[in-house]
Amino acid sequence: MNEEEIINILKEKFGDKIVECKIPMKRRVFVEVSKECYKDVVKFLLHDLDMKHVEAITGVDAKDHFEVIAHIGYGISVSVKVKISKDEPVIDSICDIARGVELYEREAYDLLGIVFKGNPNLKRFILPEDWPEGVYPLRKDYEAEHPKPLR
Amino acid sequence: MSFYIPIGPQHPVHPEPLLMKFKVEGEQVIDVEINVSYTHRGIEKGFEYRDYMKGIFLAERICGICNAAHTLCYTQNIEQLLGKEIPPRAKYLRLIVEELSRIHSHLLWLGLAAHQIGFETLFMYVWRDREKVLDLLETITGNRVVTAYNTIGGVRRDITPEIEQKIRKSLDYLEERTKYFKKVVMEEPTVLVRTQNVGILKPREAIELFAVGPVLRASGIKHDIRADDPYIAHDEVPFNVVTYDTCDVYARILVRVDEILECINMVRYSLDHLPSGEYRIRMPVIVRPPPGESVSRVEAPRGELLHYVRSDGSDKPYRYKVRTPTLANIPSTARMLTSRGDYIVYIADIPIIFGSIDPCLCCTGRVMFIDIEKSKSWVWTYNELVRYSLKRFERHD
Amino acid sequence: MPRPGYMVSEIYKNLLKKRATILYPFKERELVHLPKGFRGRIIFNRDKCIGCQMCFRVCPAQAIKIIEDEKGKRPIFFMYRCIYCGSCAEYCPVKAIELSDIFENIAFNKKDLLVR
Amino acid sequence: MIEVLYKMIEMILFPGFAFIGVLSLLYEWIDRKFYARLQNRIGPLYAGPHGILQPLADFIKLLSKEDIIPEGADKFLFTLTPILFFAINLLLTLFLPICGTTGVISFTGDLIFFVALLTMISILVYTAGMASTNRFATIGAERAVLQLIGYEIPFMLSIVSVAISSRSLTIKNIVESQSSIWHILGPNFLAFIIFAITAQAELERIPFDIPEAEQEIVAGWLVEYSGKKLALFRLGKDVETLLLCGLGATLFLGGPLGPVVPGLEIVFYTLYFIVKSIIVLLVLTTLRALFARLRVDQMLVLSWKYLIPLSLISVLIVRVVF
Repeated sequence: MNEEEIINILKEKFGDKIVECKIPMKRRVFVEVSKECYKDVVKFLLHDLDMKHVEAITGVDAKDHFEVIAHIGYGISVSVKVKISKDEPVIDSICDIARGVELYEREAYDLLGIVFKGNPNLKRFILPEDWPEGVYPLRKDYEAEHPKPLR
Repeated sequence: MSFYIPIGPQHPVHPEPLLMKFKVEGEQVIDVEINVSYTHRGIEKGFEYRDYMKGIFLAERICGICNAAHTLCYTQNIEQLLGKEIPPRAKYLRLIVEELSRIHSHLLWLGLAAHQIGFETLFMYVWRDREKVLDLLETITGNRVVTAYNTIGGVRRDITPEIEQKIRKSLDYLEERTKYFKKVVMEEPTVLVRTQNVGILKPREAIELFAVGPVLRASGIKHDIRADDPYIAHDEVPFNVVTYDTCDVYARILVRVDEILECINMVRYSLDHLPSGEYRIRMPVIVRPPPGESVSRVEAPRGELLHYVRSDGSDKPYRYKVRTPTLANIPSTARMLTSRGDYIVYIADIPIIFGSIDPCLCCTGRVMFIDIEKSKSWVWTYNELVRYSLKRFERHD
Repeated sequence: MPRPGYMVSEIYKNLLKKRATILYPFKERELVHLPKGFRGRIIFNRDKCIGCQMCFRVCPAQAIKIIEDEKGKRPIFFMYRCIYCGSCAEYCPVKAIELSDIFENIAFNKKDLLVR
Repeated sequence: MIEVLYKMIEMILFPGFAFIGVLSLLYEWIDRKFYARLQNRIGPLYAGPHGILQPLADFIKLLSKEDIIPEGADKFLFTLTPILFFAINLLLTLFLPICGTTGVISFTGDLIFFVALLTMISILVYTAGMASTNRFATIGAERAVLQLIGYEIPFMLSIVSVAISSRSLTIKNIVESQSSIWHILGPNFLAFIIFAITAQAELERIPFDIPEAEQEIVAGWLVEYSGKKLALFRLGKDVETLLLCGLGATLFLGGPLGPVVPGLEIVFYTLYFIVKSIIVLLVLTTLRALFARLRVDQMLVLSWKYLIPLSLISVLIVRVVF
């Protein structure tokens, strides 16, 4: 089951919903998917292609939109990327098909403010309790004071 | 009647900053709630302020014990972005330091596990013999734990023949001692009775909750990044993936002890087949990789470590994500700590079960530069913290 | 077959062995393991330095400050901020910086931790 | 009148409280030093020559520390328990024959009184835990009682088998009956092993320090005590160690008996007593260095499935032989 086969199977299963996919190096596949079929692609990869393991969920604040990347797979790592608009950052969570992912989604929610619809307890996970609401440190507009050296 | 016990941030055996609230009925643990938000250092935001070369030293300080794995993952990530290939000798040198720091991390954990079940003598012996590995790391890289050995484009120092002799001598001593510790763990009844069928994690649960590393391999699943997705020189250096299938703390101890023996053989093999040639390729001080993204994975002592970087062509990474193995093991810890049906968890088992995933909480937390004064519950910014420390320091001298 | 008290022979053998702890701060200072390439306190050689500020640019912890003195620009090192990574020694083109094996960098006064 | 005065001096000074106090601190030092040497470390070193004053230093440090009573605690019981704990231990040491075949107090059947008070000490541990209304303390107290059920019966049976083999329940006769051969060499060797294991449980040391398991429940029933109360508890535990080592020496190794220069009986008897109880102490320290801590339920299984049958067998053997 090498990289090209995965891409071919995905292409013919989901057709035009696969926006773009490339193989940067051995055993790495980057797939960009539209927002609707994000959950089906992950479900397809996890169960039908028997990849069984979601390693991490990364949230990225790319200036005009957010991106959610799910890294899946034991040997070959497939990264499924989805673009979400900035003013309405909601995406349906994959907690019901992959139970261990709850903490990764809570972390993305906590630091970037991406709401995962369907996550059982989407509340504060990493930031301290008395951290002000609505302030998301990993967003590009959040300017942290750069540490000035002690003199 | 049931009440709550806090195994809190300050606890004699877990110097880890996390709070575990246990709902307890008599001696049995009913439910657990894990709260990890105590030392969040804002490392991911920190990466965005540092250029690539300085990022190595931040990546190294993510975790105090397994920092060789973090620097390896970081430098490998940037090299994938740049598309550069490091010389074969550098690959082997990186592998040697990575495996030595794995031995050091597993021995540290073995001593700690003995301490958690109250076996002080084994704790003292294991930590005395661990000094040999630390002295080795100090001879090769210049510092006992914070090795700072990998850099973008190779490694910073070479192994001279007399260092090689020292390595071989210490490895023989370590092998003999590790074999003895393994016999102690398998023969001593008090250790057996405290670790067998304690903290059960079935294979199906381990896969479903995405456990990683020795926890996964102790439940009988044969998955190791060094074998499935070989990086640096792991495809040339032969080793076998250690798995046990009794799915409990005893299996985790044996997996880690066998892995130490595997590491010793790997270091010996790579010392014999060390290719000649230079150990580093010339890199500019300010590295500007082309825009793009890359994922690099390394088998850290605690499990599978994933770094994701996205660069936008400037000298600072646009986004840098670190997913540490302990974060992946927390859901399975919660599952192991709650008693269901005939599988009962006692209060006495909490330290050893939680300890069996080899938690390294300093990897898991990452917060802004803001010091929260808990008692007065007002927020200081970094500058106020600096001014406060300056004031106090002036008064001192 | 598990044998209770498996470690009896080991602990009594240890009774006769030399103790593992070193009485570090007061008596046995020479037993501390300090290899050749140890990264400790910085030693700066003023006349070799050409004032290229490469160390200032490379230091990850910003522990180096460039000041003017009669011969030109030169760095001063704040040992209480330094993380002993050795980048400055590595990237210095004229090898004017070198890390010694002094690791006791504690002082009551910040001034003593300033390497001129 | 002189008789009473002489008894007072005996009780206060020589084989009594002052001597016992110093000796128990010395025993704690020997225990910690030997335990450290077994683990290839040094142990206490800086307080006095080779750290011999370290236990005394700890005691004085605790005396100077602040003494907090938690506000939810039952004040009367909270302050009474340490005093009772220390007093009973000291009282029991008067029974040990140190400078002669009889202790300061001795009457026929004093072994039963001795053992009854020993159980009293374990009850005090429970009240100490319950008096301080801390969660960890309550768990520690529960564990103390569970452990008490576990080791009490084999402890009694091992003492009974010694009493049977010397056909009397007074310590004086037991010591005299051992003038020919020590009990440990005879059929009572099995009883000595059980005595050592259960003494380890009574003193709450490593394989059985479940009530104050530092890793699990911080300090168990001792968690709320500080300052003078904790100092009393610590010293009480040291005296209890001396007590059980002395008891072991008296019952199994023939107490103070041994070849004696006619003039200086007292000095030789005391020396023999000290040497023999230190031997028992070293056995207990080796036990402490050998094992990992058991869980409470495992400890009960160990005692009900193995120790009690063994002690019954030992009583049977002794009954058949004598």
